[in-house]
Amino acid sequence: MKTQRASSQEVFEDYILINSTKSPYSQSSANDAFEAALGASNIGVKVKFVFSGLAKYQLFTQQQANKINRKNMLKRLSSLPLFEVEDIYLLSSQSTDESIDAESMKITLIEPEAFKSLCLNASQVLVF
Amino acid sequence: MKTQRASSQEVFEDYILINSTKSPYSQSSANDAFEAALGASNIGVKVKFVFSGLAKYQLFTQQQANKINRKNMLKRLSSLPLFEVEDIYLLSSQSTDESIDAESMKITLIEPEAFKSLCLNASQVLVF
Amino acid sequence: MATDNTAFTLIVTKSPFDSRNAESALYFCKAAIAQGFAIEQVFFYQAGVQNASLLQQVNSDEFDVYQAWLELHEQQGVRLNVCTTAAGRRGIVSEECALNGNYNVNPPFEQVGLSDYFAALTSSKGVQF
Amino acid sequence: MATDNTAFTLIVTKSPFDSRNAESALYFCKAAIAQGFAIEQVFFYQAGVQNASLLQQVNSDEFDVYQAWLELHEQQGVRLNVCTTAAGRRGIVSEECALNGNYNVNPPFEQVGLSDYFAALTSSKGVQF
Amino acid sequence: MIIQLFSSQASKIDDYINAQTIVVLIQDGVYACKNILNQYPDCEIYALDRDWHAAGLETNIACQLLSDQEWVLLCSKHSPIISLQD
Amino acid sequence: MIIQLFSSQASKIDDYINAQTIVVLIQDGVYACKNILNQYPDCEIYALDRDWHAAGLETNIACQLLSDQEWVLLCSKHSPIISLQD
Repeated sequence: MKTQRASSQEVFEDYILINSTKSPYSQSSANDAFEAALGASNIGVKVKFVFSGLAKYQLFTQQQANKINRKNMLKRLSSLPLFEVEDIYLLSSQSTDESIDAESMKITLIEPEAFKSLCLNASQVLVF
Repeated sequence: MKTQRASSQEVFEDYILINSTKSPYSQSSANDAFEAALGASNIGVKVKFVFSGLAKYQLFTQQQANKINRKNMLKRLSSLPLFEVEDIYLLSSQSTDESIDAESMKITLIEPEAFKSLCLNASQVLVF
Repeated sequence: MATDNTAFTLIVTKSPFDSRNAESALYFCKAAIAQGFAIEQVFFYQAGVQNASLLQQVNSDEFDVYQAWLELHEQQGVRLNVCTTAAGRRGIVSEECALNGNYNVNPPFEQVGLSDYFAALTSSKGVQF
Repeated sequence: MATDNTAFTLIVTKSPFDSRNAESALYFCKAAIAQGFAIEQVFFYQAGVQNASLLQQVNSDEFDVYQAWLELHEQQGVRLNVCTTAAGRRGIVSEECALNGNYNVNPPFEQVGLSDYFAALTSSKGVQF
Repeated sequence: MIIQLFSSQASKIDDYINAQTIVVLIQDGVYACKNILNQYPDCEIYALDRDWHAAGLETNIACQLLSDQEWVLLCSKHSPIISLQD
Repeated sequence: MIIQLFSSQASKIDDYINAQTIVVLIQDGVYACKNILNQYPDCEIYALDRDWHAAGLETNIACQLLSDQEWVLLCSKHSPIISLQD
């Protein structure tokens, strides 16, 4: 049984799921999730990156981080594909938001059930 | 108008309200609220102490803090009257709990509206 | 300009990086002073004591909270008080309290007791951060 | 006793006192080792880097998290790795990285990069605290 | 009385708010704005201009924005000030 | 898959839980027990013995308590392990 489960998992690519759940600036979590993704990708680990909960606010196009002496989080995030983090998802919720430009960020909207599968099939899940 | 408000407040005793809102052990907040009450009372400031939200769990009589290498929070709290913190309240919620022995701790159950008045009439409110 | 003589006492309970509370408190202080209000003291409690660590190393292009507290003190004389008990537990230690030569708190941050904070509240208005 | 050769890598993301995560992680380590599982490393990230501060002063009747980490290392050889970037920002600095003589991290806590943690995950199971 | 809400959870204010309460949204509090306006349409609700714009929220909303100086002035006029955080 | 819940907010697990998920309640997670049992009656739910007793909760509840060793053993057998915190 155990072997079977292991071998059936081999058809999936091995990946780490990094789940960002906090808003862009009130804590360091958004930044820490971002840096974790770079750190993993840096040594060749496949990363899937999912925004959920308050993390959707990291993607708001109108954010003006300079008002609070920070670097724009969305700009930092948009460098993820340069570091070979290319599977980027936003957990879709009831409230679709016009303030997010998912297309230009190449972010895939993901349904709740698909997100659960993504978690289940990850070799590791980190939540920040 | 301003003078009138000030003088009408004088009929109330001047007090600081310390509102404990966290569970006994998962963070230092329960302890920090307790120590703040002692610190204020120590210099003769009148303190009213209110448990709300998860802080009700600080009052559970069956807690076994030794299981996690801590000192029993309820025992520490029961020393409040010795430090002249005598007005101790528990914000009553829908779920009345048999795990709390309000009587032996001399804790007054307070209704939501009365709690709001207690906040409004405090000279300072600290939330931990 | 201030139309009354309100003075404020601030209590900061969160650490930098793990919150923006120190920054909000700094904005409050500057705007208060600009309008003629006094800041009686800033008191650091709970994880807020981390603000006092001189070991914080910030990138040159990032906002330096520690430096901003120092400037607030130097330019406006605002007292920066750290709760000794809360600080010691969290590894925030002045030269006087150092056990092995190492320390991470220098003046103008001063280690005081909670009573110092509550004494300040009797003559000023408290704002929690 | 362990029926397989699972090894665990722990990541601790909260500071002592402001959470009990370090303590939960320590219980996990002890129970794992008692059953023959290996702990590949404990990695301290975010506010978890505060665990590495040698300046923490705990009352003699309180649980000493710092001491417990040292014992885990001495008795079981568990590696204690601190994310350098997360640490520097928060004033957690080893002698090598000290700018002004003061520091608060000693061995066995070692400052490493995030890559060190992710490399460990390729051969062990991650548990976040 | 002023409630300073630092959290995105609007429900945090329920235990404290009364008809005369002024609410000031700070940091993540700005994300609670819509919910609070819906639930407490009669309350005086402000958000810090700085935090509102940092978040990149719409400006066509029935919540007045405060400069730092306006915020301090408001705090000087009302008492007590209650800060609610996560 | 295992969810380790460190928070008293039961709703934190909603985004992650599926029919095969095992839930382990840690620290403040023990306070979420009743709500989770009500909402997910078919899930396998455990609480850390140590944290449960520290909290002083009733023991006559449909949630199995784990010793530290049982907890580790459970973690060795299931993957991935997701920790949800405040």
